[in-house]
Amino acid sequence: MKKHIVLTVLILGWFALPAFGLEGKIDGKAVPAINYALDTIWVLVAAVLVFFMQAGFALVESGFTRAKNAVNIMMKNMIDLSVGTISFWLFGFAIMFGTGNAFFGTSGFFVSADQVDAYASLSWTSVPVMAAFIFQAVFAATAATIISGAVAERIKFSIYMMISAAVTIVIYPVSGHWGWGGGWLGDLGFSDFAGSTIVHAVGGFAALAAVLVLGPRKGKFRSNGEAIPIPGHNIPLATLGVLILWMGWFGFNPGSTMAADVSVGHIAVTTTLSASAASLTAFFVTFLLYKKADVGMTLNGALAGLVGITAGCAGVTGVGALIIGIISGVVVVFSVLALDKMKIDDPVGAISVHGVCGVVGTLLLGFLDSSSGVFYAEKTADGLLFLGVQAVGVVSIVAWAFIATFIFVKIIDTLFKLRVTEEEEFQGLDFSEHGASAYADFNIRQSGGF
Amino acid sequence: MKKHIVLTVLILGWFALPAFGLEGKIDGKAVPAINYALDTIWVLVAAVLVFFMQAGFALVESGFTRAKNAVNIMMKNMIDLSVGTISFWLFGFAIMFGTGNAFFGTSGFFVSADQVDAYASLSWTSVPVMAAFIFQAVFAATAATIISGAVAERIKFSIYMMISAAVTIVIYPVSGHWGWGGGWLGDLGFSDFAGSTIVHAVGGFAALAAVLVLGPRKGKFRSNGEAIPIPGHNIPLATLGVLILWMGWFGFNPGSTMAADVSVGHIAVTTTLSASAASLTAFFVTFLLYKKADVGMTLNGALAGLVGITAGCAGVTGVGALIIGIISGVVVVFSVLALDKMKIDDPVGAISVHGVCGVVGTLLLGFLDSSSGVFYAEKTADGLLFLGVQAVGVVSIVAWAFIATFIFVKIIDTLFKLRVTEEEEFQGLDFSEHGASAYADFNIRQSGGF
Amino acid sequence: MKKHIVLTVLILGWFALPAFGLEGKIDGKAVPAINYALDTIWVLVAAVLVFFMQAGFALVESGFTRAKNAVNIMMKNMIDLSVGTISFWLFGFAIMFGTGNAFFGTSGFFVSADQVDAYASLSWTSVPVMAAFIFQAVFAATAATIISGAVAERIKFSIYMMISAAVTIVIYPVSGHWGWGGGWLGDLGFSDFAGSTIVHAVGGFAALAAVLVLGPRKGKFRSNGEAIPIPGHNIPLATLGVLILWMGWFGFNPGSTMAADVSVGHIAVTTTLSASAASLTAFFVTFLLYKKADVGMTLNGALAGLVGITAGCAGVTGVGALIIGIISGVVVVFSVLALDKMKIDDPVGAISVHGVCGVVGTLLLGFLDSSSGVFYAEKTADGLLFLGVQAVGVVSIVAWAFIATFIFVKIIDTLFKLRVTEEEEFQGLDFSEHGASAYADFNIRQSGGF
Amino acid sequence: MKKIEAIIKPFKLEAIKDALNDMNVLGMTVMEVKGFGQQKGHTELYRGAEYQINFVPKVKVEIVAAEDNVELIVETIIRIAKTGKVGDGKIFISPVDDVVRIRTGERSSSAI
Amino acid sequence: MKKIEAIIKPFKLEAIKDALNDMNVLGMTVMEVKGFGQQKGHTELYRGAEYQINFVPKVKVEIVAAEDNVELIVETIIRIAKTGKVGDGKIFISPVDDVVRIRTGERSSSAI
Amino acid sequence: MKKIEAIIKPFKLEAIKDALNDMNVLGMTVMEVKGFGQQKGHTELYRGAEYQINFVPKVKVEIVAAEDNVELIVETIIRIAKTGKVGDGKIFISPVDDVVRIRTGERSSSAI
Ligand SMILES: Nc1ncnc2c1ncn2[C@@H]1O[C@H](COP(=O)(O)OP(=O)(O)O)[C@@H](O)[C@H]1O
Ligand SMILES: Nc1ncnc2c1ncn2[C@@H]1O[C@H](COP(=O)(O)OP(=O)(O)O)[C@@H](O)[C@H]1O
Ligand SMILES: Nc1ncnc2c1ncn2[C@@H]1O[C@H](COP(=O)(O)OP(=O)(O)O)[C@@H](O)[C@H]1O
Repeated sequence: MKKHIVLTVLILGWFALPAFGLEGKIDGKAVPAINYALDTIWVLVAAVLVFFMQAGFALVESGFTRAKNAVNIMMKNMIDLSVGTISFWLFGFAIMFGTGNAFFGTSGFFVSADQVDAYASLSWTSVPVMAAFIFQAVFAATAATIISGAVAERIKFSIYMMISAAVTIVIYPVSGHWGWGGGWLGDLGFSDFAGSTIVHAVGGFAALAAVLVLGPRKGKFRSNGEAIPIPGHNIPLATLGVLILWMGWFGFNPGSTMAADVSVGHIAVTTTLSASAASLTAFFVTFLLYKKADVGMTLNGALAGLVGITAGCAGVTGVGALIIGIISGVVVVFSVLALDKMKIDDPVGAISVHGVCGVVGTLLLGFLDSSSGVFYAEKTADGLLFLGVQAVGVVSIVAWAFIATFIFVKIIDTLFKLRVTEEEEFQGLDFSEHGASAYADFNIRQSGGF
Repeated sequence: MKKHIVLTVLILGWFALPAFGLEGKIDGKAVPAINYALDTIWVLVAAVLVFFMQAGFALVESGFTRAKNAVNIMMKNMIDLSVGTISFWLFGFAIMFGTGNAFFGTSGFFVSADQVDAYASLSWTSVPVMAAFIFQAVFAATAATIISGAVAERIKFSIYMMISAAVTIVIYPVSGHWGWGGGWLGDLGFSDFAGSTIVHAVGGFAALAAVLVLGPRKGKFRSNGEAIPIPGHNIPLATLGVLILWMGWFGFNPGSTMAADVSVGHIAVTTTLSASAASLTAFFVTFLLYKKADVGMTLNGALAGLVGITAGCAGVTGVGALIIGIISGVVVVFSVLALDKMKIDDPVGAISVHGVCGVVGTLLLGFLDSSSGVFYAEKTADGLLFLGVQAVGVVSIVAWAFIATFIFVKIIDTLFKLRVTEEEEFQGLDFSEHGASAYADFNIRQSGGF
Repeated sequence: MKKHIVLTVLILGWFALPAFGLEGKIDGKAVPAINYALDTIWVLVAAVLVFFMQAGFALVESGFTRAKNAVNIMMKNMIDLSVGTISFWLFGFAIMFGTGNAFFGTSGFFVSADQVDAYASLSWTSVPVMAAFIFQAVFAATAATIISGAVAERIKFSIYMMISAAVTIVIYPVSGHWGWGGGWLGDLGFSDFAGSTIVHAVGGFAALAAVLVLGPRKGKFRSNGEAIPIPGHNIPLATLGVLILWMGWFGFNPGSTMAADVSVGHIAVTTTLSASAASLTAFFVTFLLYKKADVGMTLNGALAGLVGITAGCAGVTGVGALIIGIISGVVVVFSVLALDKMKIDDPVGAISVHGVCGVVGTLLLGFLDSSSGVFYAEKTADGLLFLGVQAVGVVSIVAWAFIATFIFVKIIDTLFKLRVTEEEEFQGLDFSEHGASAYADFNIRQSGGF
Repeated sequence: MKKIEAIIKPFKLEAIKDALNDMNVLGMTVMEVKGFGQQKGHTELYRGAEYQINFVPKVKVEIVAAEDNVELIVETIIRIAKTGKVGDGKIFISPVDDVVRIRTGERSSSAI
Repeated sequence: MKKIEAIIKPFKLEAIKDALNDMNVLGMTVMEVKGFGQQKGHTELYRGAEYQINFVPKVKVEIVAAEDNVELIVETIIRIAKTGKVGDGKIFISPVDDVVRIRTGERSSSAI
Repeated sequence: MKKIEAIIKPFKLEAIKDALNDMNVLGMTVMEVKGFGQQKGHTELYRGAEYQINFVPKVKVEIVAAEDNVELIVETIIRIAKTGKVGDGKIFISPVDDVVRIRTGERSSSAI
């Protein structure tokens, strides 16, 4: 192993950590050697945690849907991860972080370490391009995979792959550029630390657009419009998924420092306080409504709290985090019920959790940011201005994600049809799309008795 | 993102990592900037690993119990995490680490970064208050969640929430203060590096108290007192849970340095050696008894080894770790069998694993600590004194946890009744408490055939 | 806690991180204090990720096999972890990294911190012996556990334990010494950064040897030789396993720097690009063959890409990683089909994924290494020489692993018989070896209705 | 009294239950079964190899009814369960000597 | 010979097996079923919405017995399975022409 | 028409299906059941304690056939399912009044 390290480092144009106290060069920038090593390690560890959220999404989505579509959910998550990684490497990263105009980046395609100058918007972080890329790539995959749950149990697999590619190549990177990549929203002062809106609401509203075109699952609504719950097939897996996502958020939020900053402690605390508050709130609200402790809503509540705090995790106090969590916990319950009323079928609650609570969290930051929020700013006018910017950011990004996805999905629906046939839907996508069953051995043929 | 970091850092009263080689100030203390950044990152990463133990507990507990209570277990773990985090933030952390008297802390409620002076007992670590808090909060959640498995399949959900709150607000913090928070046991020289007694035995004996008041599950004992095993419904999930816990222990033990100390390597090795030895030992012991390789005992064995080494992970040698593992592996088997004999029904073995092996591990450290243990101390008298202190610590902490929990549980039993009705127990708590089924789709209604 | 740290550090002969900027001593070598702390933390974190791969293997293997053998798979993974850790501590590490001759190490048994001089081959890394050991121990466990899946559903549990011990004591350490421990292959210039051959192909070809002696599962082949697929019982678990393995590879590959090197970013990117490309490729190839999106092959594809890139993760460019991924994705599909044709029964594809793709990846590095590969070397002759060395390395290591395992397995087959009886195989190993069922509650006796 | 056993496509169960309910059939017992018939099963794919699944998931509905109601029940089931495609299923009618309601000990037709 | 099919609450199975065993009933076959009857099911809750579960989990016990034993078996089942609450279940008795023991090829009553 | 219910060891199912298929039996319905009989079950081990499992997993195959074919079907099942060890299972034969093919509405023997 050893020889290779030195080799690699030279090849890639980096300096190894030489003697302590010297400056190194990373992607051409001068940084104290030990700092950039530490920053890089931290960003990679955070990226690994965010990567694992793919597993969390896969479990939540399959746990909340039926056994006959479990293979399909797994395949969708495997493939959107693969497609997302490669297309973000080819195009997405350049469009999002590449130097360009106020609307999208135009340089830095096919990411490689010698393209340092291509990503002016990342010059603030000391980590090498490749570390920044891996962290951002798993974010992009997250945005894409949010859609998977909302369109579950009825979309064609091939269509889903196209949507995945579109999200990681264009939809997510463009609005991402506005906020984080040197675009107009960032310049305006829009604040979304780890992506309540830039990641989650984009995923959530892209999902809404896809669901509107796709229509509800067969059997979801009675002819009189009443919603019929279709319970998920594996609650323990769904819960494991939520706990994995919660864990992943300790990479998602604190990792968005992209530096080994001591503020990560504070960010982790606000993150987990909001999640805790939201899961308790969602639990209490449904308990008041039905006198039962609803596991599905509690799980959605925890995720809602995580999405809600993502924008403000670094900027709010502990109390602020609790407030965001409580509001997110209330909002997610009524949002899920409202979508049912509106005959919008989202099997896992992705639109409510990521879309609605992403928006809510970003707007709440306008009030609760402990330096510029309405409740904290020295001059209220400044606070209101900040809130206004938040609103502009939310509206423009959500509008972009929704409209762009809607148009894209409409076109492919016209060309290829989005949905499987009714018969395929009854059989389950595992059979029709994958020729497989998730739990084959619960068939008689292989059963173990003697 | 970038603007925010600087902002945050200022708001929260920390200095950013300025130039390399300078000193920074963290919570008012002067520390070399790069050191405290590294320490903070490490403590956060360790906290994330410990956080994930919640998932491990949820899986072990649900895997070892019946399908009709799987939702209930998941809800208990979600809610004790949420309740625990918030109540530890509000009260527990102050009572445990806050400056106060020899018995409990009295300052530092509603944890925030500007309360540095409130936690004199943590002045030895360079990490910021918020990082220390997140690490300690997941420890508190661990202590609480241990109880969940022991009381499974028969306790009311609302009652469990109360117990959870009591543990994280009072029971765990008080004895924690004695040992780690500046209290009398720490002053005496009691040694429990990462909490064999302070965390695990507290959870285990609180569980024992609750189980004694609660009584066994219907159908667990024949009228002649003979125990009837009630096999768990999902061994693969339970095994995944154990592997997650084992992984989490690499945060639990090495992370208890609360500093990026090189000793973490040694601590990780003793931890994993003990777990390996204990799982093998438990396997061999049951194999000798029954001529079959018992998976349940092997899993419990691994956990027993992890609990046993927790006190001494930093203080014993590799050989010492093997000895602790082997003894823990033997003890856990006979403890589980003995509890069955005594008609104490612990569905997952929590009392034996966490309670009994926590005690055993802490006492064994009295012999095996490589500087002060009986087998190593320069003067045997010193070693015996150290062993005596260990015994005092174990007895007083276990007595506190057991008695405090017993009284609390007795009171709420009198007021509200702890147990669900017999009919609810037959139906399963998933139905009676949550109106749900964990595996709904294995119902006919949704089945996938065509 | 605090007192202990200082204590420990002294006991173990290390210096604590004293003042910033000073040199410390670690295992007797002088290193800048902060660097070795950071390196140690990184190596431990990477080790934890690799450790978690045990869970990944357990899930993939049980997901891909039948419910009646799920307990057995779990037990095998628990026990090979335990046996592997202890035997690698006792013997394996010394044989692999201990100073010795060109073929095996002869010093440093019973690993402890004061044996610094025993492991000359590790002097290049600044981390303490114990941190190096924990990282290498989880590697050894990985090599051993690869075999578990290939021999699943028919091997005696006791026999499997013996094979596990043999692999971690002799088979893996010896060839490991050749490549990484100061042996002849390393001297020759053989390059296998994180172990495509040294870890994975060793596991894969040891598995092949065991499978050849063991024979196929009853019912796997018709009398006319035609293979009958035996579908796995839990695809969601298998997928979770693959995602855990993918995550673990972010420790496996970047962690093999054994230093907090900035190159970890690049290594993580090549790793994930290759996995993505391979999973997509395997998916497309089977889609072309069958017009269905085959989940099993997609999962095997992702693993194939990870194994393939392991040798070259630090040495190839992003494009190189894509090429390795694509080739691995094609190879794994046809390798699985070819083994079926040859009546070699590998229930999970371990031989194809780890054995064949391990070899392929190591050879491809001969072409694609961005400094010495055939396509990049300044003089083609040098490139061809390097390729030749790669071939020599692959052939000699694979031959060793295959032959040594074959002889060992033949002998124990003669002495004890490897296989369970036909009746036990029908009943499932869970019953015959463990007296248990993985999903007991899906029995009627415990069912929840009222 | 007769026992009517109807083997149907699973997704028709809900509709059949509702229809029988409407015509005042107050009890039935259902179970998951696998069927083998003219509907020859299908191929599945597993890690790169295809194989034949001969048994198709079906639901069996058992209704014990007074002789007079049998014809109507059978017709109702046919009406709802029929899709016209192979695999729609079968109905078997067989004699029942006696029926007991456990709760009350009632016998014969009053126990149905 | 007669076939006795008893549909019971699942948690009563163990006791019924023991009771039948005590009276020397040496064979039975049980299966999980879902029942629909006067016990109207229950509501469940899923992500904030309630819904009706009509089918209640039950166990069906099938015993083929000589005609003479039928009455005793039925009485035993009633005695054990009765809780007096709705949903206790039903017993159906129907004719059987022949029984074969596969292991020996024995027929009729000697095969029971 | 008769209904043949064969309770067999699960691993024999595939072979029985093939044999019946060869003799042109074109339909059958199978389900997983648990059996209790002379084969007294077995002990299992759970976290250090042994316990008795009385119910053995079995498969029940139901075939409705014309009276003339019954004997041949029974013999075929015996031939294939017999291992000579306890637990091989039983076959029950009982009367069926009528058969309906849902797809076509055909009745009686033409519907089998
Ligand atoms: N002779 C039979 N005995 C028992 N079950 C049968 C018989 N014939 C058909 N079945 C059941 O009826 C189902 C449907 O029959 P099939 O021949 O596939 O289609 P169709 O109902 O259109 O004729 C089968 O899957 C099987 O479960
Ligand atoms: N006519 C029937 N045909 C088949 N099964 C029936 C019939 N009536 C009742 N059952 C079965 O018996 C069970 C109990 O019946 P139910 O009417 O709920 O209560 P009770 O036994 O107290 O009258 C039902 O769940 C169903 O499985
Ligand atoms: N009287 C019976 N009624 C219903 N099922 C029976 C009866 N006797 C046996 N069985 C079924 O047949 C299976 C095999 O019977 P068993 O007595 O174990 O062995 P054998 O077939 O060798 O006599 C049992 O598991 C049970 O499912």
